[in-house]
Amino acid sequence: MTMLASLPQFPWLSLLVLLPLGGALLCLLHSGRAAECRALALATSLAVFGVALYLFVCHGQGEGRWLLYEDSAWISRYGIRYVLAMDGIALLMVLLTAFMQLAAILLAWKVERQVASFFALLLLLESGLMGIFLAYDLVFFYLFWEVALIPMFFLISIWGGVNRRRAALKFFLYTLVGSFFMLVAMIALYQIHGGQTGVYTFVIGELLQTRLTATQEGWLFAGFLAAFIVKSPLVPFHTWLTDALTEAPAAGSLDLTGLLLKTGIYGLIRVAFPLFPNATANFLPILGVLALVGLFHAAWSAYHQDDIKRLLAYSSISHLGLVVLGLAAWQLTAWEGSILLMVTHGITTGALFILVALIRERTATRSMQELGGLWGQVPCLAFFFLLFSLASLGLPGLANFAGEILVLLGTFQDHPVWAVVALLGVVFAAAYMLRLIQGVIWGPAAKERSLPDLTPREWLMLLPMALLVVWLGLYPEPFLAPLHGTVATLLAGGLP
Amino acid sequence: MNHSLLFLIPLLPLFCAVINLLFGMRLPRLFAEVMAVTGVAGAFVLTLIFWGHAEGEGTRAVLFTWLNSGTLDVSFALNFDRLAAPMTLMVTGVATLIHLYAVGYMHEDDDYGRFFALLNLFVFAMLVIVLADNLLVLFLGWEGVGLCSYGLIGFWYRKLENAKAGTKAFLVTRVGDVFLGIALLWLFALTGTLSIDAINDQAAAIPSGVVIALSLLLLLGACGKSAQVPLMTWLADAMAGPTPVSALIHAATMVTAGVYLLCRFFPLVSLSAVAMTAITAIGALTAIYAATCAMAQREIKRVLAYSTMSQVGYMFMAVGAGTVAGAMFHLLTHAFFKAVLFMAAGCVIHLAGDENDIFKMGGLARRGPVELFWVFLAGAVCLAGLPLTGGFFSKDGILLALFTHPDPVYRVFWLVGVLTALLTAFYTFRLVYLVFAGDYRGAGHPHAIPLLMRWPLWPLALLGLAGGLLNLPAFVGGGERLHHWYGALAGREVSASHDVEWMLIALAAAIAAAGWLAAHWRYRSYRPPLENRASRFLLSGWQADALVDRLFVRPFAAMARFCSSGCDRTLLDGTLDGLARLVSSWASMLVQLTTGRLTTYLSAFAWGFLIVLGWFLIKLVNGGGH
Amino acid sequence: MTTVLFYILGFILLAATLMCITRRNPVHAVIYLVAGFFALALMFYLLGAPLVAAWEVIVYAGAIMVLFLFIIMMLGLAPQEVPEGPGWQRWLPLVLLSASLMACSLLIILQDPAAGQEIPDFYLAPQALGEALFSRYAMAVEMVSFQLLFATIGAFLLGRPLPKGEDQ
Amino acid sequence: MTIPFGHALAFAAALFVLGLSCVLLRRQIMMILIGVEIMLNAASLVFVAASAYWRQVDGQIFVMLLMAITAAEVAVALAMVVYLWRRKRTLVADEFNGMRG
Repeated sequence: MTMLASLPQFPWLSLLVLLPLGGALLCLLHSGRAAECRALALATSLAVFGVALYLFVCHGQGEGRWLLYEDSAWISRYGIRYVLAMDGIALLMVLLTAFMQLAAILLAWKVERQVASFFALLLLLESGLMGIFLAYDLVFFYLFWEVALIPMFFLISIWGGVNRRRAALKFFLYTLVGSFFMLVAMIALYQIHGGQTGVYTFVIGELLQTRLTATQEGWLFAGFLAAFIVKSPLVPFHTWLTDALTEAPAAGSLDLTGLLLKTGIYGLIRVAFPLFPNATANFLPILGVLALVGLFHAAWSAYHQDDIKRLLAYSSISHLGLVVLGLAAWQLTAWEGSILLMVTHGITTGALFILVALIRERTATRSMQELGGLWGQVPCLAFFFLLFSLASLGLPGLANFAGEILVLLGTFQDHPVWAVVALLGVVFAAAYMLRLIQGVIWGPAAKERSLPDLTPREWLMLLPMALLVVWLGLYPEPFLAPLHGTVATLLAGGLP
Repeated sequence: MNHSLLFLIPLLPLFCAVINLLFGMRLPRLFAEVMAVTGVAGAFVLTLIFWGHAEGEGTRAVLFTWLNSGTLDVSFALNFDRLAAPMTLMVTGVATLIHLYAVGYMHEDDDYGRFFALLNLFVFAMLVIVLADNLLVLFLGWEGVGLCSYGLIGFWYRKLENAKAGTKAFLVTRVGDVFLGIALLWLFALTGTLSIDAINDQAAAIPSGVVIALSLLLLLGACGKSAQVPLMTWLADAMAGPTPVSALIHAATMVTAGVYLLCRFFPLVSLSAVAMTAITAIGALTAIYAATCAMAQREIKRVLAYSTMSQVGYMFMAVGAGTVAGAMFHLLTHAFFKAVLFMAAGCVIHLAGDENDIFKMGGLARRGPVELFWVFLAGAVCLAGLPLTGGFFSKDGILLALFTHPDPVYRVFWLVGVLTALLTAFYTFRLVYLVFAGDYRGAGHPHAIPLLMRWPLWPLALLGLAGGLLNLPAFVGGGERLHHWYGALAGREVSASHDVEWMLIALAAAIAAAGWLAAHWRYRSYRPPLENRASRFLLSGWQADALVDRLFVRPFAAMARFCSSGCDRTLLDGTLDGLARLVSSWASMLVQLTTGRLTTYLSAFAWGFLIVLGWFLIKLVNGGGH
Repeated sequence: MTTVLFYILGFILLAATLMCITRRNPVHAVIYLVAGFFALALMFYLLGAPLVAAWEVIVYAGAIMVLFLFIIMMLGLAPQEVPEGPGWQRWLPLVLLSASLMACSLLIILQDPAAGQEIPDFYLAPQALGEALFSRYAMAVEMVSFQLLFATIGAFLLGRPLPKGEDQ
Repeated sequence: MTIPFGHALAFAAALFVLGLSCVLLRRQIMMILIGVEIMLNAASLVFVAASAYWRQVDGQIFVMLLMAITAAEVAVALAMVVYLWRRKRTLVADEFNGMRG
């Protein structure tokens, strides 16, 4: 019924996926003309953001499982369909992607080398991310999963830092190996479902009805889990992230931490959990413990870093540990908190990565040993740094707190020990974040030098993020509202 | 008047803080200063206007929904009730005077925008704590004051020690916040609500074991903010901040937030005798600990910081003894006289040429304006508890509550309280003598003291001296106004025979006098500080920092190093690199097959061809043709 | 008569080829091979393929082999190769390989029941061949002609003078 | 003419193995190419014999196409021989090992 109703509608979801793709192609056609490429990329991502905003405002509320659904035959011989489906969670992720991409484009404004390719890759990445967040056919999902991987690989290996080759290869190998398991599990599920019903299909909604034995379910779930856990990343599969985030170019780090990491957790929510409910139920306790281990391990490791970017990379892992913990709690409030935390973490840590890039541009260093006293030299930049750091350490009234407290409140209902342990992690989050703040903006100025404060372009990047951080901290209601129905459905069993 | 206008009380300072933060440095200095003072003074006036709303059940105002998910529904809501109203009045009133003082204090500092913004933001956060209707809003203020404290302790950020002191304060208080957070989660899981009143109403239904645990968690949370043992190490270092900050945050308001929290949850906490005893014990321990430390301190502000901890310890004891009115009474008088002492200390430091060490002062009564000495003395006699001052009555009320408590163990706490009172009188007058008596021993050049740094001291000094009138005990003819104001919230009715009361009063007076006499005997003429092991032990605060360092900080750093280098670098990356090396060594063996020579490839091809043919042959032989 | 002739031609072919592959001088080798191809052409004729026989002589022996000869003479190739290392180490395994290949293939052929049946008398007129070539196999002819075109281009590109520095 | 089909095939096989031996044993590129030509002709012989055996035209047509393709192959191969000669002044196959791993 949903499908029929949405048929005459304008294909907004396809537009979200195809617009950046078109922008990327246009950028390549204009290679050699840097200014045009920049304008083109900005215009494209503005348009995508406009569409996402429109969907948020006009289609944010709806009855039933899906807010928007697009379905048409693609490769019918193998039962592969072109299915894009948007629920409340996808809506938030799409909005976050469109928003962060704007910042990434602005941040990449100063890239000098191979401008057209850089922007084309960024836009291709956006297209891939949109696809991951919207696809509801396994083949389609897998396709975008890999599509999002390739631009990031090139972004790191061409425009990255000193050890970019190694980092890019590590990133590529980890995620590729992970997704290989997913591919195998996917095909196995396809065969099992086809064998049972005679209908060979990759559409997730139909695969939900597959009857699996416990062993089958366990193995298939493990296959999907491999891809999602590596991408999330949970300890001990996280070392690719620290290297990749440290070496990636600024815009790449922003997309990687703000968006690409979320795809793993999103995959859990959208694909793995609904398809394999029994295996999920068995696995949740392990997932919770893994999340806690990750939370603490990363928080402790972060404390020991000198490179700001590496510290932030670890802080990302730590935060995502909390997100996964919320999912493992399998409780409405905790889930909504997790999803909100994904969004807020994307914004705050993304903004911090932007700031690190700006600091690097000005001082040519990312080492806390060589930084300090930025408050006196670049007060506006330092103010934003302070604001986002505080948001990241979970200060009430700023964005991350809203997500964190929901996760903790929800988790405590059924798993008080988890919540208490996670709360202890808050102290360590404060420890490394305060060390970061102290090392970067307080203290004596490392060198007497006059540094330029924020330019209008940089204001344009940071100010909306800052406003959003405060808004999400004080009034997250508009962003929670689309989640209620979706999360309740997913927790109840996830059948459409 | 519209209830939601109540929000103006905290929002006015917030508004001024935001304006100062964003535009403070671009506006004329005068504007920023006026803005800062107006915000707080406006809140004070508003509190007076709204005073009537606090009577009875109080007034609740809801702004908008903050978080709504599942069964959770938290709004930004304020509750202006009888407990909150005096506290609000005190916070805004003292803050107004301290802001005025700060205008004078900061008149040479260039970074005034940030200073006043943070100070106003602090007042906002403090008011949020005081007025919060639910735990989450309270937590917002709770963390907010911590943030402002952090920012203001490290205000002169160019000296790394200041920034480090701020970080330490934030971290140690955050440890306490974790316990408060756990209590918050647990209370929500138990009662399904975060509203403080609703929780207190349902408290009786909670199993007693859980009540004990919850109360202890709340206590630990309070300990963090109020610098009580074991989370007390940050307060002395926090004196690195500007003096108005010490006066406002680290004496009058923020450090008493813990006491206020316990008073807020008194209906819950008082259900458990164990928890009450624990609260009293913590208070007693801190009181005596801090008093001993204060005796050996050399920096004027550190003496006052330790005395603050000690006095807050009294307030904890009062809560533990079951008298909310007594705790709040001491909280109010202490806020007045300790603010005076800090502000006067700021003037003293100015006079001594930015010298902090009391052993390098002396004779300041004659060097500076004479009124300074009188004001400082007014604060000192309150602190020492000389009869008829505000401090005397409030402290006496607490000792009486301890003495009359039915549980005999409270007699021990009472003894500790009495002993602490003796020590307090001693170190207070030690301070007075060392700073004001004798000849000047320092080398600094005095700075002029602006007018604005002088006159805000007077009202506070008078309030401190006359603070006893707030809650004058009945047997000396007082009306016990505060007690009656709180009504049902006031806690246990402390009743004793007049003889006991008179006896205790006489004892308190005698003790204060004894402390004074001891100090007089020891410090009337200058003697250099003792340099023995005991005084070093006390000077370092019982080596608490070293202990924390050894027990927590170093293991944590080692753990961090292990996680980062040991686990990630060596174990995980090392395993993977080893695997990669293994594969690449196989690969280099295989690569030798690729000689690049045509003949090798051709003969390999031929061998393969032979194998295929041989296979066909075998099949033919076996299968006998088609 | 023709039967005997066929076997004689076959042995001439094999003998000439054997001589060809054992000559040190490439010019001699090509000459022997041309002789062998003449014998092969006659065998084609006996098998009823006169046109193919003619083409074998004209195209193979006459054009392709002469092209070989041209190149050999143009480059002035030395008549002998210098073998590396002891001779038998290199030769023996390959000779054994060839021998076993020969044995295998002969065995396979003789095992086949069809091998014993005789080839019937058959004659295909050139017209019939031409008709089939340009009707049923027209597409193949087109493709092969493209192949020739590409080969021409390839040879042309490869024959250009080397860029400086690559010449030793 | 009475020849068993197998004999024709046997001749072809012998020719093929001789060509293969030439390819394997000789080290000069020119001789390797000659070996390839021999093998191709062995294939032609099979086609023609099969064409006669089944009385079909197709075998002969394949030989025609084979010749044309051989011409193309030889043109490129000899051009490469000339190219290689100009690069290294030798045609010994083992001297060219630029593809060594």
